[in-house]
Amino acid sequence: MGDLTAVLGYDFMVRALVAAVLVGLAAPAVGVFLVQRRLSLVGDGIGHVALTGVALGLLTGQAPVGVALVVTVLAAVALELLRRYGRASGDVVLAVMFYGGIAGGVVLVARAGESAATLNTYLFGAITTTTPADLRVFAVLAVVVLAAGLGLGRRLAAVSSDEEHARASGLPVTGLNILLTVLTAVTVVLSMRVVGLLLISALMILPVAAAQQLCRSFRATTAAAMALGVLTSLLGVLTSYYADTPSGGTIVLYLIALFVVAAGGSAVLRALRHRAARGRSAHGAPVAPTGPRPVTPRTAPVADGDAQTASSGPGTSR
Amino acid sequence: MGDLTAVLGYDFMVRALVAAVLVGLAAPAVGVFLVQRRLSLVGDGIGHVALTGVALGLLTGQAPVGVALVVTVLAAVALELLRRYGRASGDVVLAVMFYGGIAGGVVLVARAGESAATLNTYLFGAITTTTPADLRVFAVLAVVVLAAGLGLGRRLAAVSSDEEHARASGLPVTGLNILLTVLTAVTVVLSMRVVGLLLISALMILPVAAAQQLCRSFRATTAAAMALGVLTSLLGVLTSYYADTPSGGTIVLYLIALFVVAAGGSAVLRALRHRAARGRSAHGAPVAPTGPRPVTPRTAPVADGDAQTASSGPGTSR
Amino acid sequence: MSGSPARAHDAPLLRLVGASFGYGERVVVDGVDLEVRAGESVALLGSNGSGKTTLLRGVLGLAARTGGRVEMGGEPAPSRRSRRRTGYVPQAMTVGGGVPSTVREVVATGRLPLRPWWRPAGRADAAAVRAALEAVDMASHAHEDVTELSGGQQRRVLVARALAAEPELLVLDEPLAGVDAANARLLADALGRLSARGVTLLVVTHEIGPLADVVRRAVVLRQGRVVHDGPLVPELLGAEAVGDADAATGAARLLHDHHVHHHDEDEPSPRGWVDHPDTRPGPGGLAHHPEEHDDERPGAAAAGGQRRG
Amino acid sequence: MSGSPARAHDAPLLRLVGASFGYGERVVVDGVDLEVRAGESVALLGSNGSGKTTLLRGVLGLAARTGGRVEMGGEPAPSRRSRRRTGYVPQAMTVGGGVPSTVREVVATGRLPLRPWWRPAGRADAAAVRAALEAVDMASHAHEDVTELSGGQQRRVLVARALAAEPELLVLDEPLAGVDAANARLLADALGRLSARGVTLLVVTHEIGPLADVVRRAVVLRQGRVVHDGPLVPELLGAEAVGDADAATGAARLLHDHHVHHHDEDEPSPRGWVDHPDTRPGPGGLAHHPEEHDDERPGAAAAGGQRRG
Amino acid sequence: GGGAAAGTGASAGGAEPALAVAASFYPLQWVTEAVAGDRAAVTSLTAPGVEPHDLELSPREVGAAVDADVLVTLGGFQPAVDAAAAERGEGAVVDVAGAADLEVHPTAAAEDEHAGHTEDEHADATDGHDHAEDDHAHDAEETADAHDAEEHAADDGHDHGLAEDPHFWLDPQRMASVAAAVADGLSAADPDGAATYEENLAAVTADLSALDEEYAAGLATCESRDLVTSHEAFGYLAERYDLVQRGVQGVGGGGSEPTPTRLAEVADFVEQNGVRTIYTETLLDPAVAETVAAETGATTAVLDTLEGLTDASPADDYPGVMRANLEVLRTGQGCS
Ligand SMILES: Nc1ncnc2c1ncn2[C@@H]1O[C@H](COP(=O)(O)OP(=O)(O)OP(=O)(O)O)[C@@H](O)[C@H]1O
Ligand SMILES: Nc1ncnc2c1ncn2[C@@H]1O[C@H](COP(=O)(O)OP(=O)(O)OP(=O)(O)O)[C@@H](O)[C@H]1O
Ligand SMILES: [Mg+2]
Ligand SMILES: [Mg+2]
Ligand SMILES: [Zn+2]
Repeated sequence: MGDLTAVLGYDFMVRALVAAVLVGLAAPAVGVFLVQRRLSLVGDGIGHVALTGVALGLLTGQAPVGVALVVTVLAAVALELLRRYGRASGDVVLAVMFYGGIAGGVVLVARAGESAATLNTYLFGAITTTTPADLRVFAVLAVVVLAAGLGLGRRLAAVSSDEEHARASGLPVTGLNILLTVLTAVTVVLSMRVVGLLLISALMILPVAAAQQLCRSFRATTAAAMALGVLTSLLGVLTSYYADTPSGGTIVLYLIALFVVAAGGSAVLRALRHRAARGRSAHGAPVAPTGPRPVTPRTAPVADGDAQTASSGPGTSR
Repeated sequence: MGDLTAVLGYDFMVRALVAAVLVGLAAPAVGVFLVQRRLSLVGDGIGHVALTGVALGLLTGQAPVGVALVVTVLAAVALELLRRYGRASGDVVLAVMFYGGIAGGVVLVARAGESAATLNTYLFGAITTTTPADLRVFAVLAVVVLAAGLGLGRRLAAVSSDEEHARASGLPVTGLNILLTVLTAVTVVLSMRVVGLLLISALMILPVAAAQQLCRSFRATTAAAMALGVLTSLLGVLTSYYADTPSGGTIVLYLIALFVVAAGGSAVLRALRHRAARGRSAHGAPVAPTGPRPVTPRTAPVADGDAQTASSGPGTSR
Repeated sequence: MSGSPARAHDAPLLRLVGASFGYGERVVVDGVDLEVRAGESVALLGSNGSGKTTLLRGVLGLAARTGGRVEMGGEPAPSRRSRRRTGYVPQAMTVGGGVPSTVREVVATGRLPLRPWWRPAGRADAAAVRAALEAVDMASHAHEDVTELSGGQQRRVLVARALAAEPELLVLDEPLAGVDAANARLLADALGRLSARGVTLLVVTHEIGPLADVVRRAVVLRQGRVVHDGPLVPELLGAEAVGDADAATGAARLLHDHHVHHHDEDEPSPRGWVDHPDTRPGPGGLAHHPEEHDDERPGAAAAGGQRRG
Repeated sequence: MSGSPARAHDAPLLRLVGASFGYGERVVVDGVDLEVRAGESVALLGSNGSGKTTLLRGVLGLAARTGGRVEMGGEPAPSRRSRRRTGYVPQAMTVGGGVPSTVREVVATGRLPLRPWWRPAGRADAAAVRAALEAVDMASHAHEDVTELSGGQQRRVLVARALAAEPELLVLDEPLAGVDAANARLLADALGRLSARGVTLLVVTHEIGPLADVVRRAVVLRQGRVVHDGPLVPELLGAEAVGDADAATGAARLLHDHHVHHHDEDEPSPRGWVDHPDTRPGPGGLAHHPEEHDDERPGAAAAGGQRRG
Repeated sequence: GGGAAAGTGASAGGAEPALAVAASFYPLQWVTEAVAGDRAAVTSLTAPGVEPHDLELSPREVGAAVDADVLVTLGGFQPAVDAAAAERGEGAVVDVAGAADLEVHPTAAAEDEHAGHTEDEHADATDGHDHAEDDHAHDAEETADAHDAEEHAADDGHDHGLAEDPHFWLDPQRMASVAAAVADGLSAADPDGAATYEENLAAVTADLSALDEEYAAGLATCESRDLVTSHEAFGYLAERYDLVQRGVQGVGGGGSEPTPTRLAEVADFVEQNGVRTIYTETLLDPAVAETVAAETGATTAVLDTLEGLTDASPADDYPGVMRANLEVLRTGQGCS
């Protein structure tokens, strides 16, 4: 702990730790919906589009972050529309956005000549370089994201897990999708300049991936992911100080280790839970679903599956 | 055409054009299976893991390409296993591989000190730097990939589109998955040093994405994707000469433009086809499916859907 | 419109006027006129591919309308309002995603459109969810991951989600497929009670059996057009009614190819179904309707698979 | 084993000895003994969640075996060989992916395991695919994208894919769900012909009706154990036989909550099913088996909502 | 980078140039123009403002490099140019690597426990991090790091812990020897112009020694001899004028970002040694240097590494920028 005092003696470390908490909290709160939609790499894709946005901003002399935000939001909306009306599935559309973003950036950069060098500034960063102004941005971001998560989380989850039903039941699906997209874009664009694209996009997904292994409900997964996000971010920053490694990479490696441990551990946990459940259950019949999923490829269902359901519904009288 | 003679007067341009044909042919032939599995970004993910492999190779003094191949193949197999036995879906596992690859690379590089610098050589390239030796590698790659595609294409497609049924029907699913994974890894690792990761991974996916808009069968999609891959690669290299832009980025922008045009054009095409079909059909009833997909979110089906089918089968007597 | 609504109202709850729906350029449902009054229970029948699902999706705005009008309660539909008054059970299990969701969470999404976004779930929501879960007998599975349920259980979850919204109009696409007989009866009973309370039902099904007591009116689609609209008379329960011409043709080819005659039926007469009006199940109720059997008779197809209503 | 095989053979084609299957730590199918002889046609019945799908998947090696043995033709199964001799129609539509595939391409995948990898599809393959498509009356849709078919058409494509493999053992998980009556009969007839030719059938279904003439023996699962194995007697066709206790419980709770009595049933007695040992369906056949209902009753399942058959 | 013909030489105006010369990046372009005068049309393969490390040549540019009568390059610095050079067959290539007398620069950091940090790392620390953090940022940027790679390859057989520092041009004396090498190369390719080249060389050498003297005098007496930079480009300059370079970035940062440890060490170093100024660069993100500055109360000032001229450069040619740098250094180091 003497060491911890030493760490806290550096302002930049204190700021890095605060940034770790804020970003570690906000990123998974957005990411859980992306995982739900099976578009885990969308954050990365948005980062690539931001490259084009920054290059455009530099070329036209506009504020690069502003232009990057506008461009990413437009690209993300285009992605939504393609996903909805095109014959291409989400991953393909994501790939188009991904490669389009990079190639656009590359070609613009080549055209932009001298401004190009400035580009990287907007894409890469290090959590240890967080400034007090950055911290304020992160704080606002965290508040906005958490507020959206609390207020609209269930709606966002509903749209992410069954868009068709959400639309049929009168939820404003397009609005919610765009909101999620904008939240993602804002989170990525604002954070990546400071903490780097690797870190922000990994922090959106990996805590969720780990939490997923241990939880069975959406709500619990979200809470656990946020806790894991904060925990690993803090641990990562501290470790990178002691082990003399880059902070971003260290946090990400922690997240991956966490995922691997969780994936392995969940079998054990589920076994225990199962035993407990068996204890509770009068008949000793298996109650909790356990064990790994079957090999089902989890591909998308075709437009119409085919089934009928017994329906009944007294509880629904009005 | 006088200009074309000028272009062909440069050996490096001739080699670039030949490389464009070979890579443009081989990449979509592998990519079509990746799109089928909805893992369109797996090539990119493999590229990131290759970073770690190269770093390891440099650290241990082994041939970096060899180590990168081994590491990517191992990582890809691990991905397969996680996908199969873990509670995580393909996109999440891909994200883990993605971020793990980069973070591993970053941290290893930091540890490796200066040898790290060499790393990027293995990740990035430009098609204009293709050497005669590279061309031989590409030629072998193209032959292997096309042979695998011809010989095993239907099996690979079957496994990619319905793994569960493929397993139940006695196809060597694990072997085929690993073969596909190895093919992908080999294609990416061998190509990216010469043509760059951006180009090789985009060439695997985007021609397929464009072809998909226009075709209704797997076979036609594959053929069209390969044709489009070759065409855009050639066009891209030539354009980049005349327009004085980087070749890789130019090819990718062509691919994206192609996709966008195809997505827009397919509506028209389907309308025409529909009219034709209506003409043929005795009843004048709609015959060909047309128009964009419904808004179905195309999420994965849960482990067991729910349905029953009428079954009958006289043709199947033995 | 010859419906026999459980309760008579004046304005139809749902009205389709020359409505066409399709995918892209393709028109699947073609110029359908349909009125469903509040409190009515209507079965939508038709062979595979006849456009039943497309019609339901069109009414909900999930398939594109290419012509005509849809109204709900006199107002143009689909609107956000009309959707909130409608509960929908899709034909396929559509719930999915990368993050586990419990049965309760899925059913609770049915409540979302009913409250403003800033209001958290209240006691009424919890009660409605619980009641819906009990109605499909899934309360004991409330905290399990939906993706780990059996097929029939998943279907029941979808029904519960629709019920949780306490809709005025309940639209069910093959709600009985894959559900065991006991639960099918349970669900049918529950639908019956809903209907008795004035909820309007529009049910697509290939198994009218368990619903025979609930549904009073049948609409039959063939190739996207309404070919019957009237009381659910016995003959409609026969296969001919819901078979399609293609099927019959196929059967003919089949029989021909294999030189095997159907072992327990006579060679169908060209207008077979017309010949067996008497096969309507007696009070036994659960017997399989013999008419179910005759439809794909080859010639029958030719006869258009049409039946009297 | 009291089966009544269509053709008698000596060695059972499929034999399960104390076989258990499950997911991870969870055992879903628990110590099942089952013998199916070549040429037999067996229905696998049971309520939702009773483990039917898991049993089929276990036999095919798609669900983990946690105990016991599975043999096919005397050899340990699942092996690659045993899988090639088996055709499988899954319960859910599983075909999917980012690239369009035509119906014909999907059905043709059924042929793949039958030929070495280097041999392209031959005339026999093409003929088998065509015959399979015709058997389910989908030949006219051969060149359409499977994802653009209606639900019932997709089910039929899955059946065709299994048929194309010309299997010795055909395993079908709810093949009739969502299929229109005409096609259901068509498929049932086709299964009958296959059976007559010696193909062994193992069919999960909740709708035995159309298959009543094909299937001679029924195996009923409850909570992963076999509770009946014998001739397909009329009583088994009743809903009670395949209903589950939850359903009954749910119904009771439901009735209670809403103070509405089930219009055609008595208020369940607290130990309903125990009190009615006689409710075993008589020849009336359609009664529900009460015993099916008791298992997951909450507090006794709290006296759960049992109902008589 | 785009703009193949970007840096057309000053000579273009006069008589028809006898030679077409391609120079691989700005300092070489300047020195070649100075030596060639009107006899050659000089183009730069690196567009202004593009980090030379980042150079990817468009096919047209490769064509220009291949077609030029003479190609002036620093072998191993830019792989894309090396590839084009290989393409030239027997065409004249002036590789200035020998004349520049490249060395390995173990920096202050390399002397402490962070061995393995070398000059070369600056590239990884700065450009390299895009690849590492995000390999997609590439095509333009990625080749950036390739220079180090090739450099390293050229260097193979050496201890892997060490590689040569390419930034010779920040040392006027090395620049002078390079000028001589360029003059030799041009004379060989264009014997008729040998006399002109000889004349021009003399003028350039004089300019450069004047510059050298200004530096020596200007940096003779300074409060601080510790040169804290964000990118370790100033090794030759520091060595020549008796300063100790300490790079903020590059230590252990091989790929992405400095480790917090390194930041803390530099901050401690700055505080302990009373360093008042931390230098950032025109072409690089100042965030890391600014973090150290904020931590220690030091100020930041901008040095131009001359890897490329930009609008942000303090002057429009090599000597101008060098002199501007000198002023910045004198202020920052507290020189009297
Ligand atoms: N992937 C899975 N992971 C964990 N548990 C599962 C999984 N799939 C099914 N189960 C559980 O196994 C039990 C049996 O499921 P199964 O699908 O075998 O039932 P079934 O008899 O086919 O029912 P249905 O008639 O509804 O199709 C159910 O309780 C279900 O919750
Ligand atoms: N997404 C789609 N794109 C194009 N055509 C489609 C799409 N979905 C369905 N169709 C076509 O529309 C027609 C009607 O399909 P629909 O699903 O409405 O039939 P259905 O009556 O519900 O049949 P089933 O009883 O099999 O569910 C079919 O011919 C089908 O091929
Ligand atoms: Mg349907
Ligand atoms: Mg099942
Ligand atoms: Zn440099």
